[in-house]
Amino acid sequence: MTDVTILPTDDTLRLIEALVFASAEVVPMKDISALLPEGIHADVVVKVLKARYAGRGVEVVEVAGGVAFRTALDLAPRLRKLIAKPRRLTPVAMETLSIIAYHQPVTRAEIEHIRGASLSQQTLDQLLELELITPKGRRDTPGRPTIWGTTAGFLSYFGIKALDELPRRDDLLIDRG
Amino acid sequence: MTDVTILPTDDTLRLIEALVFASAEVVPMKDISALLPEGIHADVVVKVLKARYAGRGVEVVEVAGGVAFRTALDLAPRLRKLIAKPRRLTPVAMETLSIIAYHQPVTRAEIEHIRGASLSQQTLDQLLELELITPKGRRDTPGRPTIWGTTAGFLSYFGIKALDELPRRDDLLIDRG
Amino acid sequence: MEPALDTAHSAADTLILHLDGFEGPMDLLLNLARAQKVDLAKISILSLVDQYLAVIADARKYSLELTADWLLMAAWLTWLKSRLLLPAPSDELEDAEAVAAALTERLAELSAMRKLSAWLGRRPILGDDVFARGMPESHEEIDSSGVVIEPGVFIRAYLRAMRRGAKSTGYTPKPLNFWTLQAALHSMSQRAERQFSWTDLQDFLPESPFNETERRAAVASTFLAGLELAKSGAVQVRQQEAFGPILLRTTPDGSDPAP
Repeated sequence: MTDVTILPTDDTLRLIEALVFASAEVVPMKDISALLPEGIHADVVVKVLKARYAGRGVEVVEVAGGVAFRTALDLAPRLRKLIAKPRRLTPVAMETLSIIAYHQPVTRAEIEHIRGASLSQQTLDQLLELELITPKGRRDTPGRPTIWGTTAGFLSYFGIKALDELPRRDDLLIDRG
Repeated sequence: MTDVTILPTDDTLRLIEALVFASAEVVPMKDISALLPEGIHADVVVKVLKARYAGRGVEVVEVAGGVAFRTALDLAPRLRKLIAKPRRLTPVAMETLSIIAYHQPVTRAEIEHIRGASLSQQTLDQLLELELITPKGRRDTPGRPTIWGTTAGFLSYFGIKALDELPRRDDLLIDRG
Repeated sequence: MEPALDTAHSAADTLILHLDGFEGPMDLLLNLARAQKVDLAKISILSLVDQYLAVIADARKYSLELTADWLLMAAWLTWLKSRLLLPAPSDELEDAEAVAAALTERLAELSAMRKLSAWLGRRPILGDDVFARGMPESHEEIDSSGVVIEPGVFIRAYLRAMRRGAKSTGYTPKPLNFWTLQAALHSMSQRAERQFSWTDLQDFLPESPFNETERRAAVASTFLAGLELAKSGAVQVRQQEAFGPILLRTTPDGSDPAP
């Protein structure tokens, strides 16, 4: 944040509101900055917009390194029935995705070693189709296996700002029954 | 409108707001009605929502068959992002253009002679349409053929200020002495 | 799958195990370890091995078909158990302990990933818990009015055209000595400015040395030049008999001669 916070004008707010609202995808902060007058900071504008939509049916969320409008979480049970778009992952896919998120870049063999089970084509296809993972090149080891990593879509899918928002490793290793 | 207007609760408004936002299509009034508690009319809900978004960057609009969100009309031009996807000329068009550039003013027959191949009207039309060439009058010979030259647009696409900035012909045609 | 396998293990609680409900040997091991209800780092590898082997033995009793990885793990755990129990040279025991530690670590890792998976599952999932704009509006406009002219492509196109042109006309080092229509027009227009009376077409031919082909071409272009000037009203053309000499003169009253 800056020392002096200059509040955006209503005109600026409307413009950014329209920009973010128009998109189904996350709007990168730099795209917002590009439309702002000199001296106005994108994070201030986002803060004001967030406050304005707090408690409404649609909200401003900061996700995947940018900003997006999303429906309020508490409306989920009712909206789910109205907007049929089942894209929930299977437990196996969730586990595989977790391993990729944590160990990226990671090879298929490494994923299989951690899970102690082979990776099915179906699981790989599901993760690829939802654009949650992507190949990140090949590892310089014999056989040059493909290495996998998560995408910006992964962050957006789970409403995460950045990878460092994932729980810390120590917290995951603590065993409480 | 009805005689007695019962105002929707905030919860109802939020649900309809989220539904219209998330729906991939215009939401029909009857779909809204189906979600409303007894006694609440869809048009009242839409009216309240419209008022809530009036003057904002996005607006609630009634379109054929229902309700949708739309960017405020005055903002659309400011959000417009031109993505330049310049076309490429066909090899024939490029040859023709280069001959016109170097030999202008030049007739179609002369272009054909230089190229050693006939020139289709289509190619000339394409160059004309892209405003790369323009007629520069007619030659005082039988048939009074049109003579062609390049335009300012050509210079700008080529990235030069004047024709004498074209690569020198002599430097290109070394074997002609 | 068919027969579920129930097995009571050594702990007080009865753990109902359905083998086909497990993802694989590691999954079963993790569940068995969790059932020990202690920190994963402190589990007893030996009792874990015993439990695993008991499950496998049961499965065989019920003649459940087991895939290779289940049996491989069983064989490996049997080996590990023997190394951990039997008096052995100290370095071999150390090896076994290292292997046991590695297994514990693998179980801890899998457990951590399960927890991350559960954490992710509690997030508001896009398209299921929260929804994005259903009808996004694109403010992008494709502008394809422009054209790319890369100098390199432009030059290559020119050279290609010139090469083809040179080939099709046949390259001759000596310039062709043709009396062109333009030249004929130019020469005749100049003379017309000074006026002339009936003059034979032949007199308008240039004096340069011509071969027969060139001479006939010159006659043709001079004749065409005459016709062109006649059309514009600058000269008049007359031929008194078929194949007779063609005569020209400037138009007497001098209607404006075309340039």
